[in-house]
Amino acid sequence: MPRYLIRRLGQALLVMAGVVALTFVITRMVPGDPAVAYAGPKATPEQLAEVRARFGLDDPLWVQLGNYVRDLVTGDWQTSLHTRRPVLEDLYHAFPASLELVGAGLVIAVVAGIPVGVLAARFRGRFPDFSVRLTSMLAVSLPVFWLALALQTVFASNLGWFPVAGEYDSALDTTSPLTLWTNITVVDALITGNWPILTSTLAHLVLPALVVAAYPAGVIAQMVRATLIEEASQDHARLERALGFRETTILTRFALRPALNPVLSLIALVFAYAIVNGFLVEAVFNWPGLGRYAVNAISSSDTPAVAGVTLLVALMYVLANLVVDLLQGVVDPRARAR
Amino acid sequence: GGQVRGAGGTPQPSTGGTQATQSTENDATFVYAPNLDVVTDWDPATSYSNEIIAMTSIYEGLTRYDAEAKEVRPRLATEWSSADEGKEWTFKLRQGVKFHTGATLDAEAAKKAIERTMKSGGGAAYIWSAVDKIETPDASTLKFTLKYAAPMDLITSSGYAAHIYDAEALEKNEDDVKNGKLDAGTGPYTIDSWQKGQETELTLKAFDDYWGGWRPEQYKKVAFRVTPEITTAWQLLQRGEVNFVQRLNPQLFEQAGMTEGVQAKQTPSFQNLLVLFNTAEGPTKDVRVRQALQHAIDYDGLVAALKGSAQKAGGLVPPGLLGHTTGMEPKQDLAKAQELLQDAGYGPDNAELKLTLTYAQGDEDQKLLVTLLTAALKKVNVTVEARAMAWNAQWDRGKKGDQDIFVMYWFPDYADPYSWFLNVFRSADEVSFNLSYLKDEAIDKAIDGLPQLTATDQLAADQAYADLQKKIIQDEAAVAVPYVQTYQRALTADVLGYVDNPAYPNVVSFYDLKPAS
Amino acid sequence: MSALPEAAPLRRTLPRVTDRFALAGAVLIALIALAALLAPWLAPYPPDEVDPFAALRAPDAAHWFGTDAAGRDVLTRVLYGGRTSLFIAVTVLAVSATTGVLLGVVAGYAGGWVRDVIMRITDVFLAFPALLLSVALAVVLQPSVTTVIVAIAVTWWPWYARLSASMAASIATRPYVDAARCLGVPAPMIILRHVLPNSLTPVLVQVSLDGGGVILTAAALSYLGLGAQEPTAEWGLMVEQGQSLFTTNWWVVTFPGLAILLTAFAFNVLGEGLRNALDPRRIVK
Amino acid sequence: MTSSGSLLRAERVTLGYGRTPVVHDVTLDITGGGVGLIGESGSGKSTLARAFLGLLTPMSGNILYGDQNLKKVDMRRFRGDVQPVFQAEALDPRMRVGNSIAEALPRDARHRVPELLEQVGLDPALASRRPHQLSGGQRQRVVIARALAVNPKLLILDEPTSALDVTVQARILDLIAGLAAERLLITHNLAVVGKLCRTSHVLFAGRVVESGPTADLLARPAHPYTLALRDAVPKLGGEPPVARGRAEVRPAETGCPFRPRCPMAVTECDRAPALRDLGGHQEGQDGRRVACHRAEDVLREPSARR
Amino acid sequence: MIEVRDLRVSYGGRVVARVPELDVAPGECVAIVGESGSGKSTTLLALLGLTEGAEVGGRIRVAGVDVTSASPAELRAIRGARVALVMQSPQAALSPTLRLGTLMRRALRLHGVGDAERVMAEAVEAVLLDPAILRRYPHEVSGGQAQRFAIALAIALGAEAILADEPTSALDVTVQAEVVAVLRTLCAERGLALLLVSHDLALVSTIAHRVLVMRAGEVVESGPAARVLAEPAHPYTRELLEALP
Ligand SMILES: Nc1ncnc2c1ncn2[C@@H]1O[C@H](COP(=O)(O)OP(=O)(O)OP(=O)(O)O)[C@@H](O)[C@H]1O
Ligand SMILES: Nc1ncnc2c1ncn2[C@@H]1O[C@H](COP(=O)(O)OP(=O)(O)OP(=O)(O)O)[C@@H](O)[C@H]1O
Ligand SMILES: [Mg+2]
Ligand SMILES: [Mg+2]
Repeated sequence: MPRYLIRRLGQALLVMAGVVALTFVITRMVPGDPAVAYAGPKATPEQLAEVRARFGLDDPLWVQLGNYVRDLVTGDWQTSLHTRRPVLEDLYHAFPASLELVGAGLVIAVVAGIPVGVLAARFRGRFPDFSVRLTSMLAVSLPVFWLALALQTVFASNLGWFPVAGEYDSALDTTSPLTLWTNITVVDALITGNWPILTSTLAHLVLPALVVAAYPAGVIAQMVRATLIEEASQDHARLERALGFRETTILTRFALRPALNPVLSLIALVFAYAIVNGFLVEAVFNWPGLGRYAVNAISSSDTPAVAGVTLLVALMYVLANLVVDLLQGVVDPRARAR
Repeated sequence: GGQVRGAGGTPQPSTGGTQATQSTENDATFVYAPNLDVVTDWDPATSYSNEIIAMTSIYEGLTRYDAEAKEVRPRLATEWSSADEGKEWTFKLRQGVKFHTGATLDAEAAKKAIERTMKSGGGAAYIWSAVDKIETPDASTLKFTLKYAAPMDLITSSGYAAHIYDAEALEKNEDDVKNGKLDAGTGPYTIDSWQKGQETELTLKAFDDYWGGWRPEQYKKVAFRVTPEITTAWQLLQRGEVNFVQRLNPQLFEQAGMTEGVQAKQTPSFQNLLVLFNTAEGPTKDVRVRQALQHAIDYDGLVAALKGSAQKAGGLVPPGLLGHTTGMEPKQDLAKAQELLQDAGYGPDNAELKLTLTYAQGDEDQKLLVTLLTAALKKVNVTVEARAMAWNAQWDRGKKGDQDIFVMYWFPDYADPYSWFLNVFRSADEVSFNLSYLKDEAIDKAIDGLPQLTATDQLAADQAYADLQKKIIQDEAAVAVPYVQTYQRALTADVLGYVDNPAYPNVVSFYDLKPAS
Repeated sequence: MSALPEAAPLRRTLPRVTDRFALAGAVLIALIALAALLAPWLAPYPPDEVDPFAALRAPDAAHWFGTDAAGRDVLTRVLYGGRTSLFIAVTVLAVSATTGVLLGVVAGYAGGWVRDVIMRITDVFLAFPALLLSVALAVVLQPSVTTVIVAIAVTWWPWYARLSASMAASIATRPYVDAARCLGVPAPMIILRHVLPNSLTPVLVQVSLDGGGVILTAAALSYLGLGAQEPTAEWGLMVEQGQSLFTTNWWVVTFPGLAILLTAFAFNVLGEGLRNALDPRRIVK
Repeated sequence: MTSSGSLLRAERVTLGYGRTPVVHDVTLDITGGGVGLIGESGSGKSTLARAFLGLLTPMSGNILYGDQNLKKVDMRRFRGDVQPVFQAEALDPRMRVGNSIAEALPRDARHRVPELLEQVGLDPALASRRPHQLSGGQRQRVVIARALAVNPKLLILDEPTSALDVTVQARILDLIAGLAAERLLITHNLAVVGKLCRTSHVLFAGRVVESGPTADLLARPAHPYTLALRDAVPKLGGEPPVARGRAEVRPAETGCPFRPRCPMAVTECDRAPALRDLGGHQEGQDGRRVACHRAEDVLREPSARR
Repeated sequence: MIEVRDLRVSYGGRVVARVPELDVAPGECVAIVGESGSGKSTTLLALLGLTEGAEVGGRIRVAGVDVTSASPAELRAIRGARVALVMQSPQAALSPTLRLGTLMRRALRLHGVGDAERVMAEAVEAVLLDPAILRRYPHEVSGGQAQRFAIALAIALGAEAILADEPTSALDVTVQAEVVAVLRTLCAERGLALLLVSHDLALVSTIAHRVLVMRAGEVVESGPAARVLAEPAHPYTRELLEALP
C-alpha cells in the first residue's frame, strides 16, 4: 500500500508537471503583447521596457519556464492584468464560491442520481427504467448555459420563487456580517451560526446548483443503473436470490456497494467538468466564483488569470482522482489488496 | 480566518415609499448595477476606465460640463477667465473645501494634483498637454499658461484626469489608495468598502464635511453591484434589488417603459461608432473601394434594428458638441457601391474581393453592423472575414495595420470634438488610434489649429470642424460613421432627480438624487 | 476463460442490439443529419439574408421560428446551424478517435515504457477539462470553427487513447495475439490485424456518446464567443446572441437551444443504447 | 539427466509479470517422448510455456534452444520449429478461421489451408466460418491445424482440451497423440499425461517439486503434493477421492511452499527443500527428482502405494 | 424432498430442458451429468424458481411447496431456509464487498434464525472451517474454503436439501476432494437430500446413488449409479464412459 501510494503520488506529480508545462506553452502563444496589456494603452516605450524587464519577458523561453515553475512553487502565480492583484489571491477568493456551487450541485446529483439509478435497475426494461433512462439522457444533453437562462427566467424572474442572482442578499452584510473561516459562505455561516446568511445563501444556491447538478445526476444515474444491472447478473446475486433475499434488498444491500466504486471515479471525473460547467452557470447567475473570474479574464485576455484558473482546475482534477483512487480501497476491499 | 466580510457594507436599496415627510433621513442605499467590474485603477491621475462611475462622486474637477445647457459650470472653481487669445487662464477656487483626508483645498494643493497627473503620463493625462506652467498668485487662484491656445474650462471639466486631489496624502499612502482603502478627493462620497471580484464590488458613503452640505433626503450610501448579464440586471431591477441599470438592450428598454415601478430614460450620447478603413495598404488603399464600403452600410436598417438605442450620425461629431454638422447623414446605396467597385476592378463581374474586419468581442451592436455589412457586401461579390476580438488583441493587430476595416467606438474625455481628430485622424509616427492610417499634411495642419480656434473663435472653429469632416469622410473616405449611441437606462421609479449627462458616460450623480416621497 | 463483454466481436453483437434507444437515436441522428444536409433546399430563406426592418418578429406563418436581431429567419439558421454543428462533431470525433486509438493501441500493445510515456502525456491532457483547455486554446488561436475543432480534438483524443490502451492491453494478453506472435507476424501487423479491430467496439460506443458532448462543448465555446463567428450559423452562437432577449424575444434563444438539446440527446440516446446493449459498465465522460 | 536430446531447456529461470516473480528458479528440460507439466491453477504452468515460446523474457536465468540462448536465436527459424496450442480463445474472434490459418503460411502457400484442415479431421468448407460459428472441438482442431502449418518440431500444448466436453476431449487427445511433432503438454488431468508424456514435472507455487518418468511418478509419488494430486482424482466407480491435507489460501512464502497444506509437515520444512535426485533408478528410466525433506517417508506411506 | 414430474423449461419457445421424472429423498444423492448446454443447470434452477425469463411447465414439489404455482413470498421462504444452492465458481458467488460473516448473519436474520453467532460457528465447524474465516472477505479465502462456506450457509439455515451446480469444476482436484468429502458427510450423517450437477462422470460415480444423463435438453438415461455405469443403455452414456481416460 505505501509503495502504491508513493507510485500514485509520483504519477500525480508528473502529471502536474506536464500540466504546468502545457499551460506555460499556451500562455506564451497568446497574441498581443502582455507588456502592453499590463502597462495600459498609453504607456511609453520606457514603461513597456520596464514592465518587460520586471516580468522577465525578454529572457529565453526555457529560462522563462524555469522562472515560471519556481514562481508557481513559491506561491507567485503572477499578477492578473485585469484585477492587478496576485492571481493566487484572486483565486483564493473566487474558488471557495465555486466549490460551494459545485459541491452543492454534486450533492444534489448524488442524492438524486443514486436512488433513481437503483429504481431503474430494479425495474429494468419496464416503465420506471425507461423513464429514468430517458430523463438521464435528457439531463446530459442539456446545454447548461441554456438551462441556466431558462430556469432563471421561469423560476426566478417570472414566478419569483427564487432569487435571481448573486450568492446571498448583500444587505445582510450590514445586519449580520459574516465571519470568514473557510471562505465558503455556507460553511462559514453554519459554523458561526449565521442563520440569515445561511438561509439566504441556500435560497440563492438552489437554481444554479440544480443546473450544475443536471449533468452529473444524469451520468450517475446511468452509471448506477448499468453497474447494478451488471452486479445483479453476477453469480453472487444468484446466490443471494437463492438465499431468499428480495430483489430490492439485493440491489441496495449487496450490489450497491461494489457499484459505488465506478460511481466514485465518475464523481472525480465529473468534478472538474462541473467546475468548468459551473463557469457558464456562474456567468448567468452572477455567482462570485472562478467562472465569473475566468470569463472576465477571457474577455480581457488576462493570460495570467486564465492560466491560473486552468492550473487550479487541473490541479483539482488530479487531486480528485488521487483521492478517489485512495477512497476505492475503503469502498471495495479487493482494491485494498492491490 | 476570522475576518469579517463587508461589515458596514451594502445595505438594502431604497424600495420607495419611505416616509411621506420631506425631511426624513434617507438611510437607504442607492444600488447601481454596472455590467463590468468597477475599479481597475484607484489613482485619480491615471484612472481611465469604468471606475469613472464611482470616481466622479469621490473626486471633483475645477469645472463641470452641463450637457443640457451645453455650458461649463463651476465646481471647485467658482469663476474663471482667459486672456492672451486663450493662452492664459485664471481660475478662482471655492473656499472652505475639505479633502476627505482632512486637508483643506488651496491653490497649491490643486497645482500639485494637476502636476502630478501631468507627470504620470498615464490614462488621460494628455488632456493637460497644452499646459506650459501653473502658477498660484494666491491661495485661491490658479493660473495656467499654455503652449498653445486651448479651452481650459472644458478641459478641467473632463471626467478623466481632471480630478483635484490631495496629492501629498495620496503619495504617502500609495498602498492604501491602490487597495481602495483610502481616497483623497473632495467629492460628496468617500470609499466605504471595496472588494474586487465580489458581486457588490464597491460601496460609498457620504462625506460629512462635503462643501455642498447634506440634506436629509439625499442618499448617504451607494453600492455598485456588478451584473454582467443584461437580463439578470433587468430582473434585479424589477425586483427592486438594484436602483439603476446602466445599459439595457432596446427590447428590455421598451419593456422597462411599460413596467410599473420602473422608469426608463433615454439620452443621446457623445459616443459614436467608427468604421475605419485602411488607407495605407491593401485593397482599401483605393479610395473608390472605401467609398463603396461607405455606401454598402445599411445605415437606416442598422438604426431601425437597434430600435432606439442608436440614432443616425451626421458626420464625425455627435450632436450636442461643437462642430456637429447636419446634412451629412449617409445613406445606403448599393448601386453606387457596385459602380465604384466596378471602377476599382472588383464587383460581381470581377474577381472576388476579400476584406478582413476586426471588431469588439461581445458587443451586440457592432456584431449587428458586421452582420448587415457582410450580407450587403456579399451581394456585390465582396467577402468580409470578420473577427470578434478582445480589445487588447484587436488594438494590437490594428497598430500593426493588419486589417482592412477596424470597428470601434469613440467618445471624448471632455465635452469637445477635438479628440476625434487629434487621436483618430492625425498622422503619427507610431500609430495609436489612427487606425485608418490617414497621413495627410493638410489635415494634420488643420487639426493642429483647432484648439486655438475653439478657445478664441467658436464660430470659426465650428466651420473648421465641418470642413475637416467633409474632407475625412467624403474626400478621403477614411471612415464611415453609422450611428451615435443612445443611452438607455432604467431606474426604479422611486428615484427622483436623475439626469443623464453624456459628458460623463454612465455616471450617476448620486448627490443630486432623492427618493420619491 | 470467458471473454470480456467488450471483446465480443461487433458482428456477433450487432444482432443483439435490440435496444430500442439505440435504434431511436440512430433514426433521430439520421433525420437531423438529413435536415442539415438538405438545408439549402429545406430552408425557406437564404441563410444570411438580413432584413433589419423585420428584426425580432415573433414566429408567424412567414417565419415559423421568428426572426433574429438582424431580421434573419431563425428556422433557416437553425437548419444551417446543424451543418456547422454536425461538421464540427464529425471532424472532431474522426480526428480525435483516430489519433487517440492509434496512440492508445500502440501504448496498450507495446506496454512498458512506451505505454508509460504515452499514458502520462495522455494524463496531462486529461487533467484539463475539455471546455477549459478549449477556452485557453481559443484565446490563443483566433476564434473560429477551425479553432473549435482543433481545441476540442486536442482535449478529446486522450479519452480514446486511454480507452483503447486499456482495451489493447487486455487484447494483447489474449492467446490469439500470442499465437500470432508465435507465428512470427510482425508487431505492426498484429496491431492492425488483431489488436485494433478487437479494441474498437467500446470506442465506437464512446464515439456515439461523445457526439453529444462535442456538440455541447462547441456550443458552449461559441456561446463564450470563442467559437464560430458571425455570420456563421451556429447554434451556440445563436443562443449567445439571443441571450439578452430571452425574456422579451424567447424564440431567438429557444429554438437553437432546443436544436442543441435534441442533437446532443440523439447522440446520447444512440450511445447509451449501444452501451447498454454491448457493455453496460463503461464510464461516460 | 543429460542435456543432450533436449529440444528446449530452462536453466534456473525466474519468470514474472511486472516485478512480481511467479516462477522461481526453475530448471527444466524438454526431451523427446512427450513432457508433461502438471500443477494446480496459478502454479505458473502457462507462464513457463510463454517463456519457452519466447513470449516472456526471464527475469533471470536462460532459455536454451539447442545449445543457444533463446535471446540470440534467429527468431524466424525458431518460430518455424516451436508452435503453441493454447488453452482457449486462441483464434481471433473477428477473423475467418481460414484466414487465421493462412496467417501462418507464406503468401504463396495459402492453398494449403484446406489440406491442413483435413489433416486435423475438419471439413475444408469450415474455412470461411468465424470461430464462434464452430464448436469447441472444431475450434481446437483449427488451432492445431494452424500450429501444424509451419511443420514445427515441437508443440507446446497449454491445456488443449480442458474447455471441452469429455467425449470431444478424447478425440482431440487422439489427434494430438498421432502427431509427429514433439510436445510439451500442460494439463491438470493426470490421466492425460499418463498417456501422452514419457516424462513429467509437477509444479507447485512456481517451483518444480517433483519430476521423473510419468508412470513411475504416478505409481509412487515422492512429494506429498503429487500424492494428494493423484489421490484426489476420482476413479470411475471407485472410492470417493481422498482429501489429503488442509485447504489453505496461499502457499508459504518461505520454506517449503506446500508446508501449510502438507499433512506430513515437520519443523524441518521451514527450510526450503532443494530439488534432489531420488535414489533407486528403475528399469533403465531417467532419474526421479523431488523437492521434499520427507520424500523417503512419503514413499514409505502405505496408502501411497496403489 | 424433491419431486419433479414432466418438467419442461423453455426460453422463447425453445425447450432447453425436459425431465420426465426426478425425485430426491432425504439422505440421497442424485446426480445429473451431461455435456455442456444440455440443460443441467436450467433444470436445477427451475427447482427454486430461479430461471428468469423462462416458461416452466410440469409439476415441481420442493420441500412441500409447489414451485410452479407458488407466490414469490412462498418461494423466498423455501429458498435458502429449506433448499440451498451451491454454485460452480466459489468466489464469484459471494458478494465481494461483504465479509462472509455479514452475509451469513443477514441470511439468518432474513429467515428468523435466532442465536446467530452460535449457529454460525457451528455451521462453519461442521464443514471443517475455522470460524475466523467469517471475518474475511471472499477474495481472502481459497476456492475450497469459499465452497465449503457456501455449504455452511445451507447448514446454518437448516436446509434439508442442497442443489449443487458443478460445485467443484472450478477447483483443483485436491481441493475438489475436500468439498466432495464434506458433501458426502452431510448426505450420510445429516440426511440431507443432495442434487448434484456435474460433467465429471468419474466424480459422480463415486458419490451419487442415482444418475440422470442429459443430452440436448433430454434425459437420455437414468437409474441407480452402479447400474448406469456398469451397463449403460444409451449410446451417449457409453460414449461418455469410453471417453474417460
Ligand atoms: N499477464 C499477467 N499479469 C500478471 N500476472 C499474471 C499474468 N498472467 C498470469 N499471472 C499470474 O501468474 C501466476 C501464474 O499464472 P499461470 O497462468 O502461469 O498459471 P497456470 O499454472 O497456467 O494456471 P491455470 O491452470 O489456471 O492456467 C498466477 O498467480 C497468475 O495470477
Ligand atoms: N437465460 C437464458 N435465455 C435463453 N437461453 C438460455 C438461458 N439460460 C440457458 N439457456 C440455454 O439453455 C440451454 C441449457 O443451458 P444450461 O445452462 O442448463 O446447460 P448446462 O447443461 O448447465 O451446461 P454447462 O455444462 O455448460 O453449464 C443452453 O442451450 C442455453 O443456451
Ligand atoms: Mg494456464
Ligand atoms: Mg451449467
